[in-house]
Amino acid sequence: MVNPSLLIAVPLAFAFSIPLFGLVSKKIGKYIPVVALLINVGISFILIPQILKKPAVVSIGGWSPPFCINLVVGPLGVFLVTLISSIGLLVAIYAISYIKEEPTEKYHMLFLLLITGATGIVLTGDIFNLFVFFEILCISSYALVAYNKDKEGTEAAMKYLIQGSVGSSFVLIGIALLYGMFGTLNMADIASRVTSADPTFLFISLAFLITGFGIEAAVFPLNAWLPDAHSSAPSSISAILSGIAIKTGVYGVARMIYTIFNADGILTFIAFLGLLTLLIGEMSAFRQNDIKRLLAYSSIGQIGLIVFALGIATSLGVFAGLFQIVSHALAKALLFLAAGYMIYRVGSKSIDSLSGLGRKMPLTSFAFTIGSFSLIGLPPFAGFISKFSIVYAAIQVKKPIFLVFVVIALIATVIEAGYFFKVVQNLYFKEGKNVDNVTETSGYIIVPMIILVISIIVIGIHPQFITGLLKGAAGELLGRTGYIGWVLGGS
Amino acid sequence: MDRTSIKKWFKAPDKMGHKYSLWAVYFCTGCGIIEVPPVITSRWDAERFGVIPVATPRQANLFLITGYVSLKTLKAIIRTYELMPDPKYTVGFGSCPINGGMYWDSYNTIKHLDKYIPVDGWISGCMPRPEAIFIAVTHLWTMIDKGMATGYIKYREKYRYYRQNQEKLFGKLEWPPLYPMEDKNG
Amino acid sequence: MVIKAVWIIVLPIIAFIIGVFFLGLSRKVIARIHRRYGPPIYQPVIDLIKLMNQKSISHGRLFDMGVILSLAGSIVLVLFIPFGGIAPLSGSGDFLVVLYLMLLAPLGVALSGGEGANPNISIGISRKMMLSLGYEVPLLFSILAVMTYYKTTSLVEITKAQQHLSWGVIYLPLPAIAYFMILPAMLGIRPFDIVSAPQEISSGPSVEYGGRYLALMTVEHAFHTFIVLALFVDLFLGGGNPFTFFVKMLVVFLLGLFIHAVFPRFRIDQAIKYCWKWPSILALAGLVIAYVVA
Amino acid sequence: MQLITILIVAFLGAGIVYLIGKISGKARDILAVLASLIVVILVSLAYNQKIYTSFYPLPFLNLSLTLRIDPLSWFFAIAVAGIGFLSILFSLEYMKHYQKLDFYYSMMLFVNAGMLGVVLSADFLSLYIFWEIMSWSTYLLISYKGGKAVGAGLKYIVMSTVGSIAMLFAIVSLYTSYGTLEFSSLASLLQTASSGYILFLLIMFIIGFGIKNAIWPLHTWLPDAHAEAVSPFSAVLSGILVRIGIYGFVLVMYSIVGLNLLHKLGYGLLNFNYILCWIGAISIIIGTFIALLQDDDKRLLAWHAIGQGGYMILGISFGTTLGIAGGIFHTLNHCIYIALLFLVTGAVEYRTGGVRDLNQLGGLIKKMPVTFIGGLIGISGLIGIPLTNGFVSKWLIYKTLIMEKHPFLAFVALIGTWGTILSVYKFLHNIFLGQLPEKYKDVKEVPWAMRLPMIILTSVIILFGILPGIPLNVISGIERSFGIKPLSTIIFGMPREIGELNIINILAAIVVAGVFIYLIFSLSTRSRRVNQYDNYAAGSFIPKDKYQYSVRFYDPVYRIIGPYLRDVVDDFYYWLVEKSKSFFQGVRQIYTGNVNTYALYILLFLAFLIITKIGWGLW
Amino acid sequence: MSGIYNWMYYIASGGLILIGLYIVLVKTNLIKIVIGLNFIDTGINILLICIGYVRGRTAPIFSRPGISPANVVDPVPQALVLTAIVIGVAVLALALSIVIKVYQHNKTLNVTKIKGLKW
Repeated sequence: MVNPSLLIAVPLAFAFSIPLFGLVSKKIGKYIPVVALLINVGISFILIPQILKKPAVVSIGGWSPPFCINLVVGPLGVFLVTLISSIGLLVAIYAISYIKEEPTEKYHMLFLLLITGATGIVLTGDIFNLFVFFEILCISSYALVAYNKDKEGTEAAMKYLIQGSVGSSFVLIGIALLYGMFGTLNMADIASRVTSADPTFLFISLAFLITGFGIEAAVFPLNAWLPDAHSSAPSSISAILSGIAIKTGVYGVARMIYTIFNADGILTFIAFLGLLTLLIGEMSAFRQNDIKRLLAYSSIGQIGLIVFALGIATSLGVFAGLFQIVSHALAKALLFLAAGYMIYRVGSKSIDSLSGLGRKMPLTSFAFTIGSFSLIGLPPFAGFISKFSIVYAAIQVKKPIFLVFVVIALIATVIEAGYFFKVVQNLYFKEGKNVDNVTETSGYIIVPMIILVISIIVIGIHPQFITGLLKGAAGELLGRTGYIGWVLGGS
Repeated sequence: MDRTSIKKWFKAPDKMGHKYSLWAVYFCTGCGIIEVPPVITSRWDAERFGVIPVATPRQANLFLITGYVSLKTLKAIIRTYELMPDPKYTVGFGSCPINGGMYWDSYNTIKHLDKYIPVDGWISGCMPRPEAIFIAVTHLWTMIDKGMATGYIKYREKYRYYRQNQEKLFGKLEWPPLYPMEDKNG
Repeated sequence: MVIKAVWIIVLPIIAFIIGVFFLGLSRKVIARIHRRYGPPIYQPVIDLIKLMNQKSISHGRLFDMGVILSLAGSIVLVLFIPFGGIAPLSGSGDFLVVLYLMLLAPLGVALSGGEGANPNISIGISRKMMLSLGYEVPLLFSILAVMTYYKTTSLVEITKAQQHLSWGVIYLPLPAIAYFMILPAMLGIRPFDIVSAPQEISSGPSVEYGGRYLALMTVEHAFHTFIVLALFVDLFLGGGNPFTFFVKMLVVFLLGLFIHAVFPRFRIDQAIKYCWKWPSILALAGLVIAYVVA
Repeated sequence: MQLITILIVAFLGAGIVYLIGKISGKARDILAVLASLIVVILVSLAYNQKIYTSFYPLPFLNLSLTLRIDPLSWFFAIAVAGIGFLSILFSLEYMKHYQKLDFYYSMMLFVNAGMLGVVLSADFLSLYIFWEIMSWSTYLLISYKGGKAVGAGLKYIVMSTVGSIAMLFAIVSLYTSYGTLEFSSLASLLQTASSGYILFLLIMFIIGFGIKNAIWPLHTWLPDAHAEAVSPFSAVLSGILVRIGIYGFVLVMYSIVGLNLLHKLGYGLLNFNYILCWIGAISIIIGTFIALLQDDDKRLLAWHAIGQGGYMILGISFGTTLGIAGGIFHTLNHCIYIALLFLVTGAVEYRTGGVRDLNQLGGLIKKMPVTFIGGLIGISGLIGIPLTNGFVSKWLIYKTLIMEKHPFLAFVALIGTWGTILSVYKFLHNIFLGQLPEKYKDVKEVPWAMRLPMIILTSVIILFGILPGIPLNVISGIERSFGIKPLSTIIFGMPREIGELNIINILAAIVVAGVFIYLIFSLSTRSRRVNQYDNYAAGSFIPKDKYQYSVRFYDPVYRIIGPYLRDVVDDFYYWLVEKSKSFFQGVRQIYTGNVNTYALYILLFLAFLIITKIGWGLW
Repeated sequence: MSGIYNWMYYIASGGLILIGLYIVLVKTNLIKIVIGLNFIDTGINILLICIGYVRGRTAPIFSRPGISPANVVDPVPQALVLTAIVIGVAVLALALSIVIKVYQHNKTLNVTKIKGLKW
């Protein structure tokens, strides 16, 4: 069995080796993330079948939990790691020729650090360690948002940083409160003793944690950084932020609520929050004329849908939410990658200026179309399965309030359909104004997009590829006793 | 009135039909038309002779040229005459179509209508009384019976002559010739 | 079977005779109302013979075919409408078929006139269409009232139900009145002769017709008169044997003619408004009553 | 296996055509025609078979996708395949001057495949999947021409999305309640359901199918979409794609819910069927009378598509033998004649350089006789002139309405027909009759590839008009499969017990009368052939290009009823969209751009959580 | 008295956090906001420390004689604080560098005027 800690160690090690390789040759740097993530993808794919059979708990330093920092590689962890490293790999390939602004090795280093952070978040079993990885993710993403050093980027990074710092401070306060109550930092340990604590204090700690992770997860009132950061970052980073970073926030929220606190009472509120996020995201996206900002708001909406599905809290609901994570990660990464290169070729972010690109950049436009169709939830793409499952899960709980919720969610889908279809029409059916000497992309740009398109279609047509894994992951989130059992042994 | 004679009907139904069903195109060329309304309404009732006014030349076979013919009207007259189905009969009404009448020296009226279209009969006077129209109709019956009302045949055969006269007056006409221009009888 | 075959041949001839008779009669009657002497009653026959012998013009194949279709439609229609209880083809189609077959005649004229390529024709046909839209509203109401009342769509059945003086007009007076009010419009006589309106649009659809075309159109008009009157008699006046049937038709026709003789012409929008107002209200009331009663 | 083959051929055809198109245009054309032809053959081979296959399991939902063929699905499948084939054939020449043909042909085949999937699927999930595939490929095809078509496509897809979410909602609720989505098992399971639930299901499905079928008040996408799509696709769109909605209605109402349950819904005049009838009736009135006001030929036909949809609803919603037969038969007939009419407008566009304005055309009969005959027969079918197919189906519908004692509905249906006559005559007159403008002097008849589909459709209209027994036989099979008393048919009309209709006698009478009149006609004096300029113009020679009456053809009627004929629903939707847009604009003001505010949001959220906990103990 | 004495560090840390939050919420100068963030950080660090601190006990260095597990303070929070300080410094450095860039682009540090990205 491969040691899962390699998943964190490899990108970390490669990240810091980039400047060293830079001494040898300037050109090597951009290939390093690809190599690192290839290794990661390989490891995670090897791990999947093993983990599904038996979850692994890796203790650092040889002590047994709860007395050490440990990695818990359950189905959820391995699923998210696979997702993170796959999306990361594709974006890394894309970035090989997309990132031109010097100093590129810093970009690649930060990028790998971001991946490290994300991987660490989903794998760690220690709550403070979670915070540390969270900070790694956040700091590298602040820096990456400002990577282009232009007016918008720095402004967005500044705002992102302020909100993010407040958020991580809240996380830390929550952790401090937890530690004060239980005297341990191991999540399984906390979870096993959570009933012994004063519920009010417990809830205050949960509130701080939800708020803190909620900022990264971009739940409604906490998501003001997202449109700015996503729209101003380099497109590869937007793809990563949208595809991975906010998912880790969602993971944090879910882990806190389901596993640690077992806070059933708040789930309906969380679902409502998700719904609100969905609505506000889609409404705000509707009037956008900036393609990346539109995609960013759409991300908010989709995150709302994920949170909504997780809030349903049945095994099917969580399954649907996780499926939505996959389909959204694939589709949104694809959309940002495609849009990024279109913007690069055209030189403008406004939707109107993308008119007529269907003729000039057929593959990119096609990729964009598939991505948006999948997001809207049209068969036979991946988004359809997740949307169907979410609706099914929401109706299946047979609570009247969820019926109302699902109707509103479906209406939000119509709004989403409205603006995405408009963009697709813009690409294909409108006369372009100054797109005469625009040419199709090639090489490293097009490969990840093609892979994403194929995987969207394949998952849409044959969802069984991932349903097993997702079922296991959903089981892990809902079955907290199982989780405690893996980590602490016995019980 | 041999309208009820069955024998004649069997012998020459077409001739009888043309005789007793004279439909006049309701075309007002000049002052003479003022005599037509009394003719077709209750006072004189032309319908008892089978004469009724129709609105379009396509349905008519009797053409009353009522009064002076100015150049502009002549053009319309020619056009209308050419639209009428064969057999068709023309009657000049009043002295103006015959010789110009009181407009004999006008620069803008024609003096001899029969130079431009064939005319089967004339009613003289200025104005002729409505009764004169009935006399004309009965005369026309006789002429049709005897095969003398052949204006439409003449127009076909001497089309070149008529057309030349028309074009002398108007220059080139807008419409193509109705019949072939070569003269059959030289 | 043989009798039926004989009737199939004889009935159109009867209809033709009656129709042409009505045409001549109308000219004579109107003349007498105008205090004129009027033409002989067989004047339409003379006109027909003349028209057949005129060398008319044709605008094309459709110009010919439309006229033929129009007349053929009318002749076929005669076979579906019981004349004194005789309707040789009534087993092949009911009242709904009759309603639709009534479209063939105007359609033929419209097609043929369309190829005539004259705006007067187009205006005439457009008026015809609008007028028929106008009078169809009360007509359909009253027809539906009859069908609802007698619970059948078969004309023969409707006529049969009215034997022994239990005429439709007694049970359904309002639809009958409404039908009579729009009768002039259906016959195309004043005050509804907007379609042909010789003074305005040079007799409308027939502006390019001369000779044999006009002859066929005249015959068609004769048939049409017959059909409209026969329908009225069948629906409201209880049919009867051929003779009484003819008498009833004559009475209805004369009543219509009196209106024709003294009235001026409506403008088209006035005509539509008229049709949609009083006859429609009456017929609708009749329909409601029939719906409730039946 | 056979059904899977059909779908595989259909979908693969679409894909391969696109790829081949990159290599050679000619091969692509041939392949497209071939693929659609193979589908036609495969579908027709499935005649009178009963197949039920499960082709794709979805274990994580405990579902499997299934296909079936029964009389209903075969009936619609053959219509889909046939119309698809003919319009692709028509496209060969028509589309020559367009760009992006690979995309076009591929999408045409894709739409066809989607429709086939819809009609062949045996469970709601696969129906929904194919339905959505059909919807988005339609959207791409509607927008294909660019320009105004973009707006039309957007309108279509947004409304269609609304419809599909309604449908999705119903499907998922069905699945939640019964754990299966197969039609056959649902049909038996639903018999015990409460009528409130059935009503909810039906309303949801009616929204879903009704938007596609463009019943009032869900019709507003249709005129734009039909008018702006390319003509061969308009034929598919209006002919069959829209009518898949009718398939859905019939399926849900009779195949699944069943007649017994339907009659239990509502009391007296507030009966479900009766309300549906009135919706159909309003569609008829709105559709046919707004068509009067149109000056764009395709828009005119589009409004008729709405109106004729009303007839179908009127027919099927009664649930009597005659009514269902009439409704389904009218669906088929409509699909044939409206496809023909759209092809005709396509042919006219092709030769006149894309002119759709009825006021600029005229007199084309002299130049395009075949197209004219197509148009003539097409509008005859649309009106329902005897001897064309539309007559028989309309006859059935009227007969039902009168026999079921609904004279008011019958009145609406009949007056709708008269409105139809007005507008379609305008269509025919303004395109083909009247004076030929000088600029079209050199117009020629369309090439054979375009003539052939029109000829085929024309002859089918006549064939079904004279021998309605052929399709009615299939339809009575459909009724048998619903468990309704099947319609007894004879080949050329109706048996005596249903009503008096014998087309062959009418035909014989008309032919005999026509021949007789023709003899008389040719015995009388021959006429002289003249050209269009030899015409009565009150004595003057007619002015060229100015002697045509077409603008505001029915002006007096416009003046009377025009003010009432506004598409109020469309206005309402636009108002709604405008209001929502400004609302959305307001909503996104919360992202003020000021980082203090954002921090405040965060703090407020935290405070909200804590205060609700401590204050009310909410969680 | 001793109650307040016991809670003094908590109050101090809470006060620091609240002051920091106040700054972040109200102040418009970017540098001040960054300082406010640091206040929060510091406050949290103090909070962590006082959670682990037990009055009267000594540091857990077992190599020194006379130290038993019963009378040492919890060492974990101190380790945590060290990490947190490192993170705080990193964030501070990044924040300041970004602030410099923002100033270069906008020529102002007033956040109410830096609203290039909104809606």
